[in-house]
Amino acid sequence: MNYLAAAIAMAPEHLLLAGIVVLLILEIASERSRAALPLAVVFVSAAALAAALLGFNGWTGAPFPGQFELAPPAAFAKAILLALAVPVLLASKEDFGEGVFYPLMLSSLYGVCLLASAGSFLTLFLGIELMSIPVYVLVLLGMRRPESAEAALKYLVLSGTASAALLMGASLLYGATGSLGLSSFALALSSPDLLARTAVVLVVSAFFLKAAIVPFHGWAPDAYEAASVPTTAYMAVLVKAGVLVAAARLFGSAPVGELLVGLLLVLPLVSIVWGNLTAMRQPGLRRMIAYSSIAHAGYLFFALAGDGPGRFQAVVFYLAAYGVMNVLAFAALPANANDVERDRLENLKGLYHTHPFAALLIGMAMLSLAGIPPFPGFIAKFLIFKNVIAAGYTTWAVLGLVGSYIGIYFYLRVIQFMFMSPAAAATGHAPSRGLAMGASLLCLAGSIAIALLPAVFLARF
Amino acid sequence: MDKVQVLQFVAAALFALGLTGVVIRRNVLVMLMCMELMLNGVNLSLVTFAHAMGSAVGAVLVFLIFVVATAEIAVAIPIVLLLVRRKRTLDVGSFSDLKG
Amino acid sequence: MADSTILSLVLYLPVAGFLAIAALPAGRDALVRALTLGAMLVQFALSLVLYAHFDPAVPGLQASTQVAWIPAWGVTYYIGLDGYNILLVLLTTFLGPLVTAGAFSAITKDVKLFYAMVFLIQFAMLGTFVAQDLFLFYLFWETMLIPMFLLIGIWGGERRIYATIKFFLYTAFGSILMLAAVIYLVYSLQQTTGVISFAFADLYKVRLPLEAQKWLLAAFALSFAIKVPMVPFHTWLPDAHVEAPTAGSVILAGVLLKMGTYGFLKLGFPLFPDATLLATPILSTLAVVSIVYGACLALVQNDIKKIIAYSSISHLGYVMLGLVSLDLLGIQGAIVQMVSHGLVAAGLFLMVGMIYERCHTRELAAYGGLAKVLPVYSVFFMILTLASVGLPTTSGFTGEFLALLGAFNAGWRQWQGGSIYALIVAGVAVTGVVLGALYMLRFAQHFLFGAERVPHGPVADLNLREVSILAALAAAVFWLGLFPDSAMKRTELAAREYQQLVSAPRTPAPTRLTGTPPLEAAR
Amino acid sequence: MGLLTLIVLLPLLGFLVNGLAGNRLGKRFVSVVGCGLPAIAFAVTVKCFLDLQAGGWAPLAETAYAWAVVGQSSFEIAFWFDRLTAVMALVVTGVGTLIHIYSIGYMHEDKSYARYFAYLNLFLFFMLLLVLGKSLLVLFVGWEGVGLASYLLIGFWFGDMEKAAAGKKAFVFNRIGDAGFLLGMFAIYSALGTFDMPAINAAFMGASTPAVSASLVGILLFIGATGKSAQIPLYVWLPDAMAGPTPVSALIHAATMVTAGVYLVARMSGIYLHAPEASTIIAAVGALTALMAATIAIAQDDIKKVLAYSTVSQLGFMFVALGVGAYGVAIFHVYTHAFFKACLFLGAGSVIHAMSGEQDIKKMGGLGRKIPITFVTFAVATAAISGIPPLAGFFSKDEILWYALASGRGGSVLLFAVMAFTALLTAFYMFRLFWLTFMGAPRMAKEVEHHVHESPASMTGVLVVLAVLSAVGGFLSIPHFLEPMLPLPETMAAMQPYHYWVMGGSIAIAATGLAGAIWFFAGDASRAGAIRAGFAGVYRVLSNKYYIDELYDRLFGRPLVWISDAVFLRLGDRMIIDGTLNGLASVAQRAAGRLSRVQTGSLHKYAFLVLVGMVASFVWMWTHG
Repeated sequence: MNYLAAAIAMAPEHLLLAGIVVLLILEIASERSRAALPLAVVFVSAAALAAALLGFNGWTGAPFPGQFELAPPAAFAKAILLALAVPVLLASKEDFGEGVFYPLMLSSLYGVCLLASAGSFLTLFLGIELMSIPVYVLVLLGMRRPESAEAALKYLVLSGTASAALLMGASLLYGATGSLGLSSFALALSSPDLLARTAVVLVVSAFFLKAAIVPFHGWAPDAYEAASVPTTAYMAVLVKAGVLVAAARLFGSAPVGELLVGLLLVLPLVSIVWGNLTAMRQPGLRRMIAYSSIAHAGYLFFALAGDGPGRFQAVVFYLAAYGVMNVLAFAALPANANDVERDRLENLKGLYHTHPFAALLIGMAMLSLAGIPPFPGFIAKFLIFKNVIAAGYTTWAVLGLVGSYIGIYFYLRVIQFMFMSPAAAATGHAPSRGLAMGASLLCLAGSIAIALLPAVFLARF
Repeated sequence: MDKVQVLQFVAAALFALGLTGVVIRRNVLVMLMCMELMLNGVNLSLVTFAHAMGSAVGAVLVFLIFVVATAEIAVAIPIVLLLVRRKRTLDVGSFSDLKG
Repeated sequence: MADSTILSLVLYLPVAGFLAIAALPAGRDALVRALTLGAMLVQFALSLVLYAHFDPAVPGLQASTQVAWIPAWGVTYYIGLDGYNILLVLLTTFLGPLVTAGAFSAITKDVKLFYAMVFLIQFAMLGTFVAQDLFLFYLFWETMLIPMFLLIGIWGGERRIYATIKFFLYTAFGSILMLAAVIYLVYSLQQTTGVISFAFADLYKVRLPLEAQKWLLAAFALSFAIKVPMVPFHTWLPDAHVEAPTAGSVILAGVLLKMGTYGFLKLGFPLFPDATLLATPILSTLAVVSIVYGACLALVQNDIKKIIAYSSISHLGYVMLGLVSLDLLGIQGAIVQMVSHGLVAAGLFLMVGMIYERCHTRELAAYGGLAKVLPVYSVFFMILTLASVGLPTTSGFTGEFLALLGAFNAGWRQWQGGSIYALIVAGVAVTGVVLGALYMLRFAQHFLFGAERVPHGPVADLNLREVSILAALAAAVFWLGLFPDSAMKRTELAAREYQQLVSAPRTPAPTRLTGTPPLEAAR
Repeated sequence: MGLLTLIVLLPLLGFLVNGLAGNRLGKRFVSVVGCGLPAIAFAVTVKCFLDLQAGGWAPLAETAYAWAVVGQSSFEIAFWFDRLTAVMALVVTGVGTLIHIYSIGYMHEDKSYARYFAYLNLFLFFMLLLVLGKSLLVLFVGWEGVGLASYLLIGFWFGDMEKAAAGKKAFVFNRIGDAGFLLGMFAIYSALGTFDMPAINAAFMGASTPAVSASLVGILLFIGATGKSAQIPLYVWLPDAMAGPTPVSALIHAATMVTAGVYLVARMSGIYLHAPEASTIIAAVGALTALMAATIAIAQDDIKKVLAYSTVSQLGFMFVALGVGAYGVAIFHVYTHAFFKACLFLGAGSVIHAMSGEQDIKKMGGLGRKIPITFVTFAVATAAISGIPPLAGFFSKDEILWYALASGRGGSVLLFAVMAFTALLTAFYMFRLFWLTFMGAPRMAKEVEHHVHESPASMTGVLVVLAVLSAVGGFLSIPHFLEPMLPLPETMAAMQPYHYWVMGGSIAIAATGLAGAIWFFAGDASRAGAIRAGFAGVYRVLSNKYYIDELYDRLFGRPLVWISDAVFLRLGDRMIIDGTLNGLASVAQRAAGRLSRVQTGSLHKYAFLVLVGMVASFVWMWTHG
């Protein structure tokens, strides 16, 4: 095999790996080093840059044939996801005081990258686990609340179950088709063979579990709530992204029959409605976002119902638009010594008067998540439902849109708190800080770019 | 009904058993074991197929699974320890501060 | 300077203003006000130039700009002026300065944010009017909600939260279904003609099978009918108006409500002619119901803002009546009535705001004999009242008269054709003339006449700022009442095109779509 | 700018000047502008009349500008001056000017002097628009405009809610009529595609019958006329309209505006000549109104109310004439009525002036010696309206009676009988009024009596002029003058012999009424009192105007409010629509609560959900296909 090719193709992964190593060395070398954060940022951005370059150069190939493939779309997907990780890191200064977080996050990112170019169930499984396991630890090490251990356990057990189901499915596919390549799944989609169908169900439900689709969503709200803010942001954006990118790769451009569309869309539709409804009553921002992300996972699976070629594009574009606004919201959220107080929506009341800039940014994020024009969230949603309708599933699209309508209310509620309510009494919110603001501005720039020039992004996939 | 099918049934049974265990058992440790049980079911089915088809890929995946499973447990145990120290019990039912 | 450049200037001036005042440090309220007013005046001047340059003899777009935006989806950035929107653009830019100046004394809290929102909504409204691409239109159409949501929610009255969320959810629901319809429409276009495009001009070409047209028209019509609003989709309006700050009500009544009727005129009906012709009886019935229902409700309100709110429902009923009549007179009347209502309702809301600043109540019963105390105020109030009643020489007459005449003409033709229903509908609509006089004069009588009752009196009469605002409005009202021709010249070709698009059959495309018709897709 | 346009614009100019700057300019200037411009307008009208004559009575026409052009149809603001217009315009500007002059004295103390004259000029502007308009559209603009002016002037003293309400009532009832008018216009337009009145008349006179039934259009237009000219069922606003200043009552609610309906029908005679049904209805309504109003007038004690009902009654006479096709005669009565009724109202104004505001004739009496000029002029006018020859009223009324009997277009004995009886009543109540006001012993309070004084020259002068006109006006035979364009109906041969009987009869009727009134009221009041006691029930009904206002309120007013409030607002808006929406919202809220309770927080519950999900998926997969 061609080492050079491997070296080039996996440059982003390599950079992340290097970062992990360096950070670990640093960790061993000094107790509390200030260099961890900047280093992490540097390496991640470098990795993102490398991925982007690969994409622009149209680098295509499979250094490890059948296991690890790379094509411009995948490269750009990596670039976007890694780029999304940068503001998360920037916003994590307070919460990730100790350097130990950063290697974990980087290795998780490594998993994400692996998923983006996985060619077989081996790499897929490796990627998913590599992505998830560090996150259990991140959740656990949130440590700002007593419940984080409980949250980590729930996440671990259910996610472990998901892995098991995925593997079982993989094994059955292996039995049915004789290969562990992702293409075997695409074949199984259209095969009447019982074994294959069972495998499909197992794999799909595994992905549902990882992406927190109702009724597999139990872990998400608890884990999101108990984790520290940057971890929540990371889970909501990048973990979900990894899972969905993997799913997109898995489905490839295989035709999805009427029957499978049923399987593929019923539960997502349920979780759109469920998530949007449940979010209305949440007292805490992170828990609300958790339910909103359950709904968004629903939309993302709708993307898979679209016609083959557009799927990957739709998924990545949606992830970019949704992720950038989600991170924006978390980055703009004012810091607070007391994590519970920071989380409470009540404490956002009158935020416009105390933190006008943060309020405006969060407001935009909410509108974008609600899918209101002209924010990127709308364009992404438009793309997905356009594909669904183009594929001929008009009714499903209408139902999905109506479901998304239910969601508008609770996003508006946040805005109402921030702008229309008198300021809440002593919330202990710290004044907005440079780094986090920088992070949110980064996201803002990104979202403006997406909103104004979607074509530029779309052309890449 | 040849050997492969029998083994597959056993594998499926193990998997199902594990899943049921995760659902019904309230003891954290048992839960974790059941997770492992599911994975072992997977392993069994993989090796069976690998053997039947004479391809090594399945076996490779099995090794991968061992590694990952270990890593998972390595993370799980400290979590459980923490919980037990806080709650003085292994009953998952009592680990339910987060809800709603 | 090319007209297209001027149009872009007019459209983006608010954005520039928005950024400018956003950049200003907090607490420079006076500067913010001055800057906003200046920008608005410049914008109005520029749009006057556009109005003057607009050539009535040229069909189709003028001063247009088209740039490829999202080629993959066939979305282009496409704006331009035509007979459909020229008057509404002028109306919007005309009301801009008045709204701004009108809020000088009323808004003292978060002034910066307030004028930022005014700029934003001005931008969104203009964009909606000048957009010639369905995607762009929808973008602006929805964007409009956000500033209005904040305007009502931040500077509104006691029940502002309820009102503003009701407003947002009400309108958003329509838009959601419209979005689905938009996508379906564009894809049908692609499947029948092979070209994928959101440009209105291209969408006019496609003729869908009746079944599809019905669904799509229903979706579009719901969204527009909520905006108009037509009974029974109107209950957001009274709440929104009552709770909104004066500026909010003025923008709402002055321009926002026209979005619905404009949508019908430019999209709803021309895109789905067969379904429209099928639905005409329903639509005209709803229009007349709106006229009568709104008038009756206005008759029993004691909140002066509610009276005007319900009168709006009634007046826009005439617009719908004129539009569905498909009679040239009716269409022209409808267009004029849109503008007229924009002026009159905006003026009345401004005047309510002025009195509210002085007396701090909207209870009609609390007032009386203002004519003695505030003579100047009363004169303007009388003028606007009479315009609202549709008295000749005011803009209200031009609109109502032509719209009713058109509706009657259409009804007459159908009667010759054997069906008397439309004629009866038109006949019933005429009762609106009586009811209109009833509720507006009741209003004026309790307000201006009788024994003097001035809450928190004694109060000063209008100051120069207020007088100049109202004088401008009055001038516009009489201009459109006495010399409507210069305006109607410019809309005539558009009215003809609309009439022709809806009534004349087009080259029928393959009636069976390769795509799945709605509601049969998934089983 | 042509002369006709000038006529119209002069009063408008006055309105603008007085309205915008009046208060600063001072009363003298206001009066100069307010009276001067109408006077000039009168002069210009005379000039136009002379031109008309010089031009061999060929109608003058001129177009001011095109109001709106839509497709083929162009709506122009155009004016038209023919014999009929000439009569109306001369009356309007002439009598109008006189009343303006009278107002100088009458309104002298009023604070809103300028506003008054502004309104008055505004009224003239619209009235001239109405009579000079060439197309129905222009006519309608004037039609609505005079309604506005009368609304403003009735409510001139708006401090008093009663008066403001009267103004509103007038406007609304006019609007009801206007709705009919509009429908009529629309029908004409839909059928003929034009509003041009000469063209419309021509179309109906022409060989080919238009696509619209003349009677339908006729009736619709007549509905408009009943509103403006206070006929059954829409007459109720006119008596209340007396809330306005007396000169206004004289100008608008007696001499000019209320005759607009008559003018409309005469102007549209082309239609009515081919609308026998409509004509019959007009005659019937006219006769009924005349009779009803006359009976009410007997039992009224407010001097202006009596005159108001007499106006309604006289308008009835005019409509009878229209109904039997004697359009010229109707216009003749418009013309004479303008003189004597204006004179009566202004006289009443002078009386009220003298009585320092008192209007109840019960509290008057014996004024004759104290205010001689008013007394004499009022006497002349009373005689004129009662139809005492050779005064103006006699000629016009006599012709109406004659055609009511003999016209080939629906004249009948019954009609004649009713009108004759009404004429009798007219004479009776007018002399009752006259006697109770000027004759007998004074019944007013001492200090009031002390103040009684004759009005200033500006008022009495006008009275004299009008008295003279109502005396000699009748010798100018308008019907004859109008015959070329409004030919009189041919009379039934059978009736020819009775022509002079009718004339004699009408004289006798007038005399009887006069005698009856004197017999009742000249002697001691006991005689009248006895009669009143005798017919107490009848008297109550009459003095309460047949309870028509109460009836309308019960029939229309209250139900409308009830439906709007109870049905539309409470049931429709609040309960059904908002109820549903709020219901949905609360359902969503409750659902949200339920769903979040699923999130119990215990891991094995979550795991169970996972199991459920998987099993469900399996079932789906295996059952389908």
